[in-house]
Amino acid sequence: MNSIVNDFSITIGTKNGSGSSTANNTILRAIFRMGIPVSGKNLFPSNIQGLPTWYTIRVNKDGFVARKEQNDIVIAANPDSFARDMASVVPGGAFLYADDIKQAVNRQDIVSYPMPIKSIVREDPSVPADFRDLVGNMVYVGILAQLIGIDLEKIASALTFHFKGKQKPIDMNFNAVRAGAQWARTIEKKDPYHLESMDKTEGLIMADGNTAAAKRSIFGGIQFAAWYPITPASSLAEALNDFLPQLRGRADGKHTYAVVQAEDELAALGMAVGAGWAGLRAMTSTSGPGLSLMTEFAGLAYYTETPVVIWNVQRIGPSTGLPTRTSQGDLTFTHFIGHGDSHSIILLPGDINECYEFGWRAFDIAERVQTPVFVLSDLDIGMNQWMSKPFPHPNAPMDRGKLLTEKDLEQIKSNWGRYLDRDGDGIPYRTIPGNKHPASAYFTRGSGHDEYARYTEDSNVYLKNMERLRRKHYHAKKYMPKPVRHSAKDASVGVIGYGSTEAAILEARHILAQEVGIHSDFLRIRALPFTEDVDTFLEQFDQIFIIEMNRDGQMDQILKTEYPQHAAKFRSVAYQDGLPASAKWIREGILEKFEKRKEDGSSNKRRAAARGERTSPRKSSRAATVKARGKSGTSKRK
Amino acid sequence: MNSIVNDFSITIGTKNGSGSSTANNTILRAIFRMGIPVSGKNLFPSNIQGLPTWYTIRVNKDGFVARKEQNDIVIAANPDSFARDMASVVPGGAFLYADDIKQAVNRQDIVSYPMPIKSIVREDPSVPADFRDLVGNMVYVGILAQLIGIDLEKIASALTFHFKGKQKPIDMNFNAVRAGAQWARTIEKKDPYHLESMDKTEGLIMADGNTAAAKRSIFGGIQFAAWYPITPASSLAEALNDFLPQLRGRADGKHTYAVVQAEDELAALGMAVGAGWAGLRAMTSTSGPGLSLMTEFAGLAYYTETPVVIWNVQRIGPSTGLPTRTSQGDLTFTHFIGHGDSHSIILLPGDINECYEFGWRAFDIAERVQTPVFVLSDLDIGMNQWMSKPFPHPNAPMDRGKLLTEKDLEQIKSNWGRYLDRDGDGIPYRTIPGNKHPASAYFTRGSGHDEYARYTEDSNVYLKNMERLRRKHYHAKKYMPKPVRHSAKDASVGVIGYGSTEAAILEARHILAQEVGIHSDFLRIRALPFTEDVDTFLEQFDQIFIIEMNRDGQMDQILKTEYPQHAAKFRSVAYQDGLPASAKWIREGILEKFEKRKEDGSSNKRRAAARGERTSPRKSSRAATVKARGKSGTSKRK
Amino acid sequence: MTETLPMAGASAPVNLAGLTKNDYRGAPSTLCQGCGHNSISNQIISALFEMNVAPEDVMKFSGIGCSSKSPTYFLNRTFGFNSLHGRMPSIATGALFANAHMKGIGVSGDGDTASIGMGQFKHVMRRNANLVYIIENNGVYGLTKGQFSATAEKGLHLKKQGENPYMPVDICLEALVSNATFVARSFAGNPKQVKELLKASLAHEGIAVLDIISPCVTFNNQENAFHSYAWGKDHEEPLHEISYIAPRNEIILEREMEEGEIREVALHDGSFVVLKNLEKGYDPANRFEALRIMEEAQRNNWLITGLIYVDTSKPTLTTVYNLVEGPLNQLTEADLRPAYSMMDKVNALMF
Amino acid sequence: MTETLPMAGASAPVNLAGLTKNDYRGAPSTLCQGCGHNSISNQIISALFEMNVAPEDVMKFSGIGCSSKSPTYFLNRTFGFNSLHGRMPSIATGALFANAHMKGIGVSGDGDTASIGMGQFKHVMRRNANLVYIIENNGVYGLTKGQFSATAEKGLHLKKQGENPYMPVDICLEALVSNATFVARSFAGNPKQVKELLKASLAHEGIAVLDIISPCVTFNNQENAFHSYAWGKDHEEPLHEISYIAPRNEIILEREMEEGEIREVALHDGSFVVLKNLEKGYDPANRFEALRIMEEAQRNNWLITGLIYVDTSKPTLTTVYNLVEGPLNQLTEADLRPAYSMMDKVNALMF
Ligand SMILES: Cc1ncc(C[n+]2csc(CCOP(=O)(O)OP(=O)(O)O)c2C)c(N)n1
Ligand SMILES: Cc1ncc(C[n+]2csc(CCOP(=O)(O)OP(=O)(O)O)c2C)c(N)n1
Ligand code: SF4
Ligand code: SF4
Ligand SMILES: [Mg+2]
Ligand SMILES: [Mg+2]
Repeated sequence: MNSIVNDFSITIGTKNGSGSSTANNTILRAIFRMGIPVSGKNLFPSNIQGLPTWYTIRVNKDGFVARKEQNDIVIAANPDSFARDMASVVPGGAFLYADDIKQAVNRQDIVSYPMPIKSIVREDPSVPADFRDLVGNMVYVGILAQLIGIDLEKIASALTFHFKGKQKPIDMNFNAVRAGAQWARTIEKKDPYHLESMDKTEGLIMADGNTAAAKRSIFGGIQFAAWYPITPASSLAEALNDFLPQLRGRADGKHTYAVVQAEDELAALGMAVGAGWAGLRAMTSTSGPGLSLMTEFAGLAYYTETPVVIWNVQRIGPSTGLPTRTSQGDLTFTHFIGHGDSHSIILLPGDINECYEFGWRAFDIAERVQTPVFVLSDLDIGMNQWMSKPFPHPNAPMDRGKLLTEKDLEQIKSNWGRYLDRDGDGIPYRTIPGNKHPASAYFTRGSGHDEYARYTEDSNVYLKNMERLRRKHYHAKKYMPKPVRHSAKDASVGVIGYGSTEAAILEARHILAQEVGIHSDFLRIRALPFTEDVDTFLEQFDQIFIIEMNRDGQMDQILKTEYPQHAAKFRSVAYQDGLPASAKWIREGILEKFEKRKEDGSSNKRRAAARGERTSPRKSSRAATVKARGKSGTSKRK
Repeated sequence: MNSIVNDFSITIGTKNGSGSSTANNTILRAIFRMGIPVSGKNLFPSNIQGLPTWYTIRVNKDGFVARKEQNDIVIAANPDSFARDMASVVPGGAFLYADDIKQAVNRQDIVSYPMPIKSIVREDPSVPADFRDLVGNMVYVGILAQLIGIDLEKIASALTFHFKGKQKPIDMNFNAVRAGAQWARTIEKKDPYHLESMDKTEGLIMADGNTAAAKRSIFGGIQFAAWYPITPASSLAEALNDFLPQLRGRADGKHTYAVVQAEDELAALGMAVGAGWAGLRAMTSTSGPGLSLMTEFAGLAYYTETPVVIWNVQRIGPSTGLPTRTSQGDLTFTHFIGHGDSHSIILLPGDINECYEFGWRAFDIAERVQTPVFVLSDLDIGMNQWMSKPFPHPNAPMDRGKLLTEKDLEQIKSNWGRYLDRDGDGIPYRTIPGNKHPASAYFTRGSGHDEYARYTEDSNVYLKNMERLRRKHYHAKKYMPKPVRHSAKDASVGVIGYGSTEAAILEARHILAQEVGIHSDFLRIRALPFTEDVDTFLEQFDQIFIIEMNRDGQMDQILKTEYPQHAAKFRSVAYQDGLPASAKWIREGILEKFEKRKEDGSSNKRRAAARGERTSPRKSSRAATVKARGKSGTSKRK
Repeated sequence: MTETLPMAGASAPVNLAGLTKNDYRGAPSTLCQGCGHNSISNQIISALFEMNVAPEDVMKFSGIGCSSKSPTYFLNRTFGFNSLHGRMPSIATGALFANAHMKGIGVSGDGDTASIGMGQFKHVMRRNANLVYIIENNGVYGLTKGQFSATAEKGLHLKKQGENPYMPVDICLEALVSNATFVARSFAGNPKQVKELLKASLAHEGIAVLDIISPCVTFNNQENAFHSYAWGKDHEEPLHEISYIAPRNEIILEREMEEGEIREVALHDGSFVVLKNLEKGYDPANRFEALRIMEEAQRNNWLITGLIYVDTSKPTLTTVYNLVEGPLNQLTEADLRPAYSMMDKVNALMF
Repeated sequence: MTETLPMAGASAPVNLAGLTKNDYRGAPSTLCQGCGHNSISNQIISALFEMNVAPEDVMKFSGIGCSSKSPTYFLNRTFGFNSLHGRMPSIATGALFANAHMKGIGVSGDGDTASIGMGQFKHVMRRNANLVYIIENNGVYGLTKGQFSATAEKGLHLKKQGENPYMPVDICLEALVSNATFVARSFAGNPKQVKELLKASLAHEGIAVLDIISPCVTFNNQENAFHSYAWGKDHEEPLHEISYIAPRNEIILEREMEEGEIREVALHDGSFVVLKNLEKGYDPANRFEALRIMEEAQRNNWLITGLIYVDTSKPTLTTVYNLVEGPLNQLTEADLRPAYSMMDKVNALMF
């Protein structure tokens, strides 16, 4: 039997509400403390208690920690998903199951370990009867630890962190871990999976994106948040409630901020817009359905040029969809949100460090550009545990943008109007309530207004103002975070991605290079409007694969509208089933659309395609593709 | 002095709330009855009383009745807009003004006629003092009639129509007209404008789009409408209230329909979705801000596959914008409405006849495809008077789509599920409440569901269902109204447009052909998803101008995402200032982007552009265009 | 629906509609064990069974929340629509126009109704749609894990949320001032009263509001599970994930409440609600009396239970709209499309 | 603001804030001549002038409607936000956090508040934001040309709309049951009472609801202009465009109403409202009494005017949030960004 070291996945099937998350987190953290790159993802139902739930851990020595579609080791603690869990083990994999589940184990191609969890727990008299199920989860932690070699000391340190040093729960849980390990020593190991300590996580931390975003918002000087509960965004606002007192506590016990739970999302954004208008650094956080409800206010903020930050932790739509599954499906909607012409500033964090970073930058951009800034995170980043470098302190002072005090206004007042473009960049100057200068007040409205914020229905004034908004959006580019580029030697194709898919894309590129010799440069876009690096990248390749987790290829759609001259080169690789991105579908998607060509013949074809000539075989095949899209699309994959 | 016959514009400036619309409509109708092609457009403020308002009439013997930007004849009855009105007269034009406005007439290049309206009215003792202002409006009708030759008999017939034959108001108004005409006989005519009867309006009717839509909805079998007041959509629902009793009255006095004024737009669409789900032909009507509020429900209807019709009579956004000005600015928003992947069916009526037609077709499509159908009309079509052929009776029976009765279900029940794709076209079969078959009931939800409408979070089921929805959208093409094509001999370029701009585009094409020899084929798109005629058209031309009334070139954006292979050929001509389309900006927009080229050199350039080569001058100039968009855009025009 | 129904025993009693109780059931519940919402579903099943209502003559509706999931758990043979958060009333209003002979049963939560749904809730009252509107009221958002809803009392303290700073919404009082024609309150732990009020509300024509206090065994508790048991004292920090739900039983009154009785009921977290049954002789037809006792109850922190107000004189929504006799959704082209000849009339109306 | 202010006469009286009345004015009104809303704007100007409030210490807010336009017509020197239809409360709530020392004045219409805005209206009551919330109540949608609003009485008949089939919303009763801390009603035609109530509401800390009946001279009338005059009888069909607005004067009470007095006031359309001033000795601190008289008034079709309820004991929203002394929107980076050293604390919180 080959030994497989530091390169496998573990999936644990339990019931939700059964307390397994402490156990699963403990496994994850212990492996992390062993210095091995690891990730953990919670695949949970939209329900409170009793339905199947899974936790999947990816261990990878090379740092590829995207979700793996195959399960190497499966722990089955839930009778309701037992059959399915067993079926999901790879041939040759390991299957650990609670032996009180009396269901047939009918696979010969895997290694099975029945675990006497119940009886082990019952042997410990210190565990109250009510808590046996809960503690039982720790037994499988111990068994797994023994089998694959998780350091028990690291488990102890994970528990100490989790229970914040309270000895009693630490002991009770650790006893169960030890008892499990103890038992496992009595059985024979027949699977190939082993862990060995490394030093690859040194100096890193682990956290989820929502908490990171909340913390960074606090460092970004947040003053006001209004929110309405919705999965997977709630924990962002709840983390604000948690950490604001700790990080912004004052000697006089007074608050420099307010977090308001609104009656719904319309009110949540309404309050945030009111606060942003009045000069507070204001935000709201929500997910898909909430964003749909914010549409009208988003348009108001755009047109009145009110700074406000809107976090959308994406879940899968349309409509209620799968509320506890991840997605990148709100991009085009956010881009075009609101009736009338508009275009949004969108930030696209790719990991928890960027959640942290954008938690700060978003306020600066919103105030600098005077417009709503949407941050599109997703459930995978927001709610799962990710490795990261420690969070740095902001490396620049707060940028409040063109905000006029009484004194500033006194200097320029002869030439000030709320919507007057003094600098040619489309961005006007603003004043805020409380400014006592007699010229400072103005009346904001979502209806037509002139440069001095006065009501008007004049066609030319309307037109000029809208053109200025376009100009402003164009100039906003310079405040956008630049894309991240991963280059390869001899890259022949380009790959574009964004958000939480980075890890999976990196892995897929690695595989494609090794397996079939496709070398690619990878550009991870971090914001709309696109910066010039995107232009440059697009010009450099003949085939550009645009990877995203949605059905319609939304980034591809937007790139086509912005870069029609490159449109013919784009290959959309879009796929979404609610689960975090894996290298598998990306690899397959790219292979499916990759065109190997001799330089000459192919460019002829491309020319014909661009010309739209009737006779060109390439062209008609492309037309056929477009037509067939409704039929086949990406559903073949996986 | 040259005589100008049947080819000029008349603009009347009054105060709103002063009752001038009866007078202005009377002019319009009388000219129409003289057999001369004519149109009338109301340019009114978002206000009830006292602000300047204009009515602009275009008379054109060749049938070009788009708004003309120049004013040939101006009638000034409002002191507040007097100066502006005077300034707007073309050199050589006629300026009629109420002589009680004591403001200087300082233009020598126009013909001025002071009108003694007040004194003429006072001379008629039968007019009650309170009504002198109102009746005064009829005096300018009479003066104008005399000056340009409107047949008084036709005026009488217009008044008879307007007052539905009630003699007293007819007489009082007609007396004023006659008195005006009488007076005008005493002055010398110095302007060139004349009307002469024709036979070009024979058999035509005049109406506004909202009324047409309401009537056709009635012939479409409407059973339920819920709405919330908003300009310019209110008159659609109000017309339903008006005409339903007349057209669907029953002997027993009972109603086969219900029209509910909801508490807001969320509730309006919610009720319509509920009704559509329960098997009624249901609709709502709104404008921009209301559509924004309907976002979440639109997504629900899409994902639950509920038939419902949503009329959006567009006004200018973003946000409250200019509530009484027209626009085509809601296209991309509607296309991408709702979080998550979705794509809407959109109908684009181009005139009142199509408002009428789509009033019926929209229900058929909604029920056939089981999805929300958006009809994007606009203020210009909806609220202004347009000439049209008489409305025909629907030429096909009502299509209720795949709707199962108890009997149908009995036959197929073993193989029925609410979301089961039995036919391969993605469109499932549905049952409705009241169906007593025990297998008929199902529980609709906006969350994940399987083919039998059961709750599920299964990734593959989710994926399959979303792919089916894409397939369904693709198959919906065959139920879409085909585009209308206007061909020209030797057309070298293509022009694409939609909605209310048709008249202006036809005129611009005519001018371009005559003036500079640019001959074009014109495709007016009437629906999304695009039908194959669009594919064909795009393949036929090298340069395609996409004309629309919005800032961002929204149809151009969508065409680029759908036809990336043709994207490099598109030239966006987008312009919007709230006023109905004119041939002027279309002509200028096309000329600005038109590239005259020798066939060979140019196609080389295009090839290079498509390839995105660094060296290509064409390419870099295009890139520069994209970048500069923020700066210049279309604002130069006009 | 291919959902398999629980097996009907051979000898199960059959009601006047020819159906057994099983014919009124739904899919198995996925709510927490002990959740009050489950008990309400059971009473809906019993009430309809006992009233011999054909399941096909009902439509069921809900918004979003644990409570709003429950229509899945009763009446499998009934069309239903699980709609959007806070928007059940509009969906129900529209759907009920399709067939004025069918009754609507809507289930909503306190967050669904009193927070996001306040507007639609108030307006469906004014319209008097023919709908039994049940609010499964637990003072929290269950499905999103325990935030305050608008009915949470001021000062309530919840882990992770802190103290509720706002005045609560009193759903019955709201219904009353919005001219609802039937207003009642009950407690999920009092199944007999729940059933009786359900029957009365089903018999009522027009909007019937049933505010049922239905404790959330999982989230509306001061401390989370870890705290209330053996090791609690040593472990004072909140756990950031409420991932373990200790098994709890539903709170059921041991003994029926008498008329006029006031009783304190302990909830899982150790806090109390004070229920007060309406007095004997209380006249639910008197709106003024209803306002008076609600005000009195608020001052005393009582939850009045029973039928608080009823007005049978007002026409239902569909009556007001004077619809044809048969169901609107059964009409055919002949009824719906004006005759050919009408075209001339239409064109004549035009200039 | 470069908007020119009406000229202040050389000898105009100056108040304690050192300002003349002109300093409180806004742009010229574009509402219909005789619209009640204009008279309310004037009273706002007077009340603030007489109370010596600095215009800079106020923020003004509105939704969408004729009423919501009116903040343009007063307080040019004050920041204001004309927001979205029905959403004034949320904008005001957020903005008022910026500076707890400033007072909010919100103007809304009955459609804006009681139709689309019902939810936000009710929830801002619960929160007790420091806002004078004025509803210019005319029972119709003025700006969209005369449809029923939610406060239109059942049975009201309007041209083009037919008969209103729904029960009206009573704004004061709604405010009361939502625990508003100041509830009053007046009539635009009674400027003195309007001004006195405005002053009281400005002095109140917390939410103050002022429901002011403000007749729409243009649309809330049975017949349109053509009908009521000379040729009316001969002309029975509705005109499809209400394009002519006959000049009308605002309805102004000739004489102040006495306490307890009941008076019928004819509106433009010939219909009547019945106003009833609160009795002498009425105690507005008694919530029960308030409910009682509102119920009585509803039964009698009276519109109670005066200060119906006030509670000065409840903290305002910003007080509850325990904000720092100075305005929040004047804080600087030093106050808002945790120190460098805090970073370690943050990272330490992570695993
Ligand atoms: C528009 C929207 N916002 C937020 C949510 C998230 N959400 C789901 S259920 C729920 C609250 C449910 O509370 P309640 O109605 O009291 O029902 P319970 O779960 O307590 O029975 C929320 C906020 C959503 N689904 N849709
Ligand atoms: C979302 C939205 N829906 C509809 C409208 C159209 N609208 C403008 S004002 C108004 C009603 C105003 O009525 P009310 O609040 O009573 O004010 P009034 O004009 O009577 O003073 C409506 C429906 C809008 N602006 N926004
Ligand atoms: S979380 Fe609360 S409301 Fe939801 S099912 Fe569990 S007990 Fe019921
Ligand atoms: S329409 Fe009515 S509410 Fe609007 S300004 Fe005129 S009178 Fe006032
Ligand atoms: Mg609840
Ligand atoms: Mg009103």
